Amino acid sequence: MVGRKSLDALIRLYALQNVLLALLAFVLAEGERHFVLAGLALLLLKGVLIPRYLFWLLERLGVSHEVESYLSIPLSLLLGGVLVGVGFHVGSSFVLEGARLPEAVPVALGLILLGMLSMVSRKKAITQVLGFLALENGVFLLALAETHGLPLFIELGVALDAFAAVVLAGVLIFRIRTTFNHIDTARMRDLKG
Amino acid sequence: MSALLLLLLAPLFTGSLKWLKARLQNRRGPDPFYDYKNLFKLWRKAWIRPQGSSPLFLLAPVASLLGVGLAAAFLPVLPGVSFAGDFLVLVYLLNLGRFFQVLAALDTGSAFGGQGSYRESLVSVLAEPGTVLALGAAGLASGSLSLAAFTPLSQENALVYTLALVALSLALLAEGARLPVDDPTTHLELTMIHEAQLLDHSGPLLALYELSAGMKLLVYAGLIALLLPFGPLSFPAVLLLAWLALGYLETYGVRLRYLRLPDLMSYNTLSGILAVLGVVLRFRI
Amino acid sequence: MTMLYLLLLLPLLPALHALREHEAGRLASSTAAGALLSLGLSLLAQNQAAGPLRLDGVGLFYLLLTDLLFALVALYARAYFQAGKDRESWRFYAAGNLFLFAMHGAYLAHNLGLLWIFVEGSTLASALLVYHKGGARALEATWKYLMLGSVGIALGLIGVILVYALLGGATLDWQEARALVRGADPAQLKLAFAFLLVGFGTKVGLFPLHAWLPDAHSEAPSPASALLSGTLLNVAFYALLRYAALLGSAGLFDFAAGLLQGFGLASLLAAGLFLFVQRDYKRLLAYSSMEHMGLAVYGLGLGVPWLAMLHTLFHSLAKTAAFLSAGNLLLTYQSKLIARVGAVHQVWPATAGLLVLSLLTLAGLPPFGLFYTEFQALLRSSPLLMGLYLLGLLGAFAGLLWPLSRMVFGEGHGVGLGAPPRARTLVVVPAVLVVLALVLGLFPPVGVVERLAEVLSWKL
Amino acid sequence: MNPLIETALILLGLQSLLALLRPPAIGFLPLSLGGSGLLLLLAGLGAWLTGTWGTPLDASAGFYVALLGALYLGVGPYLREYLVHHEPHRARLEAFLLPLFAAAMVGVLLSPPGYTFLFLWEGMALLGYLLIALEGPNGLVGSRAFFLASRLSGAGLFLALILLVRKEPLVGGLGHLVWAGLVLGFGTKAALFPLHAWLPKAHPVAMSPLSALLSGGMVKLGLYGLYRAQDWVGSPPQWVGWLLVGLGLTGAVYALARGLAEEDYKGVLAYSSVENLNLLLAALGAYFLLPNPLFLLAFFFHQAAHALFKGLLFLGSGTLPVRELSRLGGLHRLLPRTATWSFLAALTAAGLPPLAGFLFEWYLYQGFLAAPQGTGAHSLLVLGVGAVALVGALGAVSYVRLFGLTFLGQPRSPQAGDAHEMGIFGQLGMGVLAGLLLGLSLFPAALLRPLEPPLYPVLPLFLALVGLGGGLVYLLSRKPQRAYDTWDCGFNQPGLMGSALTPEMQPHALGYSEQLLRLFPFVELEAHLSREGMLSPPRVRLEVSDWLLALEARLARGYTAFAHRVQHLQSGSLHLYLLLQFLALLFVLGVVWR
Repeated sequence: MVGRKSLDALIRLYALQNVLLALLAFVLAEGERHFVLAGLALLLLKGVLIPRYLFWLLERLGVSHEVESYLSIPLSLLLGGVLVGVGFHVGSSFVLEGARLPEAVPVALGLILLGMLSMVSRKKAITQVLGFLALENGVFLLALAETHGLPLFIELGVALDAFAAVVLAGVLIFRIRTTFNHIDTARMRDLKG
Repeated sequence: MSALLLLLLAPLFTGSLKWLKARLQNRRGPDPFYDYKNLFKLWRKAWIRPQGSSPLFLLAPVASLLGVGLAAAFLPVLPGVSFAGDFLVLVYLLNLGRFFQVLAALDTGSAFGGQGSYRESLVSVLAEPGTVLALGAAGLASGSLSLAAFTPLSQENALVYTLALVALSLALLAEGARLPVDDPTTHLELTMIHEAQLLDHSGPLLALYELSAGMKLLVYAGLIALLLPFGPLSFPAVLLLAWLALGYLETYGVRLRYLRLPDLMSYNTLSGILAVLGVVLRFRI
Repeated sequence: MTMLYLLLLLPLLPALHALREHEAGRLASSTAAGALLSLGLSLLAQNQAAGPLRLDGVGLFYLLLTDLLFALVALYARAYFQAGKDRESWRFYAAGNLFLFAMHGAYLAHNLGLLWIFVEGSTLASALLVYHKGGARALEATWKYLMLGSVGIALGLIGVILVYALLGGATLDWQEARALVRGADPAQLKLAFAFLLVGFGTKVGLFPLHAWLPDAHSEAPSPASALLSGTLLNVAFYALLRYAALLGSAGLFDFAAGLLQGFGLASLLAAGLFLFVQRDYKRLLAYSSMEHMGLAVYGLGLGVPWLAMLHTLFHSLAKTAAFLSAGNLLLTYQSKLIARVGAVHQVWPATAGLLVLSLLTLAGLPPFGLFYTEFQALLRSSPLLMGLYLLGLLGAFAGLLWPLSRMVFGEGHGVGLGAPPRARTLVVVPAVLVVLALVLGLFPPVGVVERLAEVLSWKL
Repeated sequence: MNPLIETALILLGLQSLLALLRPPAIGFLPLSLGGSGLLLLLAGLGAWLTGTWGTPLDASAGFYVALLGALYLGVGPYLREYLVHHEPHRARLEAFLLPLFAAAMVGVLLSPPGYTFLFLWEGMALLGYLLIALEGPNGLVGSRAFFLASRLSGAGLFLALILLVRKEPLVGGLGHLVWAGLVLGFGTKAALFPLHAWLPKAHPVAMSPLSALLSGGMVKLGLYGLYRAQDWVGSPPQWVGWLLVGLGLTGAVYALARGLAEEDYKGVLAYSSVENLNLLLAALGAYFLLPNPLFLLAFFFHQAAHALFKGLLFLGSGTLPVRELSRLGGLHRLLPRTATWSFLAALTAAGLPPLAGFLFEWYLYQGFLAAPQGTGAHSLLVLGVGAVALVGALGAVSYVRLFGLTFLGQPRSPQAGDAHEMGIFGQLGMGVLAGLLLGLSLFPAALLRPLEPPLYPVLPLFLALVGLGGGLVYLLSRKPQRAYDTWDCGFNQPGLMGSALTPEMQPHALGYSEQLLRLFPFVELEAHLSREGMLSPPRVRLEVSDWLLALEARLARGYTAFAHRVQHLQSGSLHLYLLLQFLALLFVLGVVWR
């Protein structure tokens, strides 16, 4: 995820991630209804709707599909590796008593850290959104791993919020494109002091 | 009592000083009693009020004389008023006189008056701390802050008193407007300090100024006399000494450059400080 | 009870109204009416519970404050947009009511998860408020706000999840959680609190998480800035209050206290520096918000929730008044630069008076309320913290003073911008707030707030 | 509480309310402000003289109430006439704020240490700031300096008083901390060197009646606090005394020298206030070290005297057409009454007998001269004598310069030829203060009775001076006299063009003190020669460079630079912000795992 140069690939990767997460939810569900529902919502919302929205957005924006970053690909791969390592290293202290799937906790942490890394280092607005979504997924995975899943209405609320945030971000990106003629957030530095 | 004595003596001192200087310079010079006549003559004349001047123009010579005169009243040359801290009142009464004089010098709007005014101000700032410190040290050494109770010079307080005497002597030169601080005989306005302030005063007003200047000199002499060990003879002795010394100094000495004044007067302040420290830290010879 | 649901959904009505009706006057009326109605309703609904909703003392306190400020700002906004010839004020009312809905939700929610959802919702709604009509700068501010806010709140979610897991997945109800949390592993509860503090702290505007705050406040239209500062910051602070109490119940308050005091003082000290070199008066006010939220968090760190609540109350009143006065300045001078504003006391005396009074309130001077709360906070601090606190206050004061003097009493060079708008509302609304701040400052409602804050008490 | 004081406070409150009417009711000011002043004077004097407020320390509050009362009594009528010349909008605000300010000052004196005290203390600062700020652009720097210093003072007091209010035992360093807070808090207000910098910025720009209240009254509250704190905390540690004596004497000399480099009439007065306050602080510090009643006498007596003469001088300054000394001159002709009042005040300020200013120095000298009776290092206090003497001499010069350049000589600018005397109310206000000052000078025992003062024969000296002086003046004025031009080296011959003297030939404000200032290394005058054209005469411009102000400016620049550096955190880069957020998280996690 941190190593790819193409935005399309990133979005596809993100969709795949969500499908996997949904599958995990189904596996863990053990027939509990709300897990199944949550998984379905996830699959629908994040696995299908959001990626499609992003592709649509990318197309309409008419900007290059290239990922721009403060870091070179090797460096960012290296940093990503380090962060995943850190995630695994400290993961144990995150594993709570009675965690459902302790093995997934470090993975979740790694995902969160990678999400943050891409938000800090990627320049294009849309890549930052992707970073945020990865982070969000990490949080979701953490929830799956640590608990029996959040209560359903909370889960749905969270998903709704995330979706609304992405839609809003999309609208904003579109406006950014028309206003600035680019979507490079590193160049939006008028407000300072 | 002392005030009257000094009032009577002052013209004699200044007048005879002029005579002495003339003699030293191989001139015949005026009569030693000339200043009495001169004052009398001036007093009878009319006086000029410069245009636009304020009431201070008239008040200043009066206040100047009164300040010095009342200060002299506190001098225990002859028995008079005495209380703890009287030497401070004495010094500040002298200041009172000067305050008016310096102010009146600004009154006429003359260039020289102003010059004299700030020059005199500088002199006062330079001389005053030394004077007060010296007198304070003497008071401390005597165990009393009343002039009448000052003990005379002795083995015990010799160092402190010597320092105090140095300070007071320098103060006498400065405050009395004598060489090397000021030249009382100059006729060039640009070099004047004391005289520049009197340029516009004439007749009786000038007489008052002259009289008070002479008295001021004697007041300092009286202060010096307090520290000397000759009993009632101290004051005459100091007068004689001062008379001779001034005559000599003003004949063979030259006036110090005005801007070098602080250098000279720093000895005054330093002696004062050392004198006080000498009492506190019990300096002995 | 249906009343709580009614209260929750009430703001959606004017929001829908705003989508259909674009006339500012009617919108202002319906919005203000909605807010005032909720104000009354919430007084009736105290201590009621329904599902995940419950209105306890703390919630009521903030709900009342929010509704009151919202109603007043709605009235002001009408005159403001009219004077600014802004025909799209409906956007403000629509987003504003949506925002109010989220706020209602947050204050009514008794479920920590629900609380999180509504706080996140308030971020999204307020992003719309900031964006308003767009433009490069507003866009930039909105984007930054959205990104930082979302990441922050996502970190907060991690905290919520950890808390939930620590409770054994049994409940997220705050009251029940406080009873259960005693059994939780302290080390892991601390971990959860770390995420919660950074997450909600971002929205409170604590240093160094504050970066979005001045951008958003300065670029939003002034009534929206007033809402952000006066109400939005409170909602995140409210969440911190709840979690601090939760930690208190677990006997870990000392740990939380250290962090809260540290972040509070850091915000105070940093804000002082930012204020000192600020050239834009709206950003100035924003940094002042950062300062005061820092002080409130510090007050919470002292273990005195009522004091922190009182502080936020006075801050909200004064800051709202200040932002509204700043709106008047913007209408008159057409510039946000301090250097462009001058001689306000001659150009528009009423606004000058409001500006002076509200800024002096914010500077913590008597007879206004913040003087009282700052005194109380100092009374409870150790000498070292007292010193830092006073240093911070001085720094912040020094930062506020020059702009205030400069704008109100300084020279008004080349500001021939014609007469300022003369709509009464522009002055009356902030005046009401200032008077309220004054009265409450003279007679601080300590007893009432203390009683309302009782639910938070963990020292039994 | 005393019913007289209550009535006075009610009067002040009513006046504030009345001022809000349209048009503002400033006509009542003599009655309300002046009347409250009278009540306060009576009540305060009663308490001070009879000690009815309990312990001697307690009665000191009465002294200060009376001091404020005396000022209000003079300022009340004066203000009424002064405000008529302001535009109604501004006059209303001033008439509203000033009585509140006056009431706050009294309130401070009536409050025990604690919340109310701080409330009123900071409230006083706020009102003072607003009153100065109403001066508009000219008052910007001054009002800011005033308010900043007031808040600094408030911070010190917060620290001290809160530690006191907590009623914890002041063990360990806490007692020292309390005193540090008190010295910072009250010292700043009382212009303790080097915390005095605000005063010469603020007092000159305030309107004259306000300057009178600030310099005469408000700053005294700092002295009150330091004195009264003994009552609250117990006797201070040694270092407080040494600090006050050391800084006080240094500050007094500094302020006088600096005042000589000041061109602004009110600026000179402000520096003179700094001088007097520092000398008072030195007296108090010396009292802390050696509880000699002479220091206490000096301390109390001079506060009263300073309040009156400085109040009078500031009121007088309200009549001047311009404030720069280098543009004034000869005003005794246009403003004879103001000149008279100011002359009386200047004589007092110069510390000349038999007026009140001298008695202060008299006590102070004797107190310092008594120091060798103390032990060890205390006996070194005797060196204070030298400092006081220097201050005395410089003070006299400073007032000669001030009065002489303003009221005597020839006008130095056209504006100085166009001044108008105050009317009946203005004269009444100044007259009241002058009368009180004269009374205080001649009957010091009436005020100092509770302290059983030693005195020099004040009244006989006065009578001798007035009697003999009057006689001499009478004789002289009966002598023949004629008016003539001032001596100009004989250039004024018949047929020539008249007097060769021009106003420019008089000493310039800075030229007057230029040579004196050479004695003091911390104030420098730099002369800049400039010539407009080849043929025009060169003009000399003197620039004052002040070491302390330069240091202050450098500190301010350093702080600004630091703030700018911190501002880089808000660089506009979203990525940096996100990184900061991440680092903050790591930091908190670090705290958790520590």
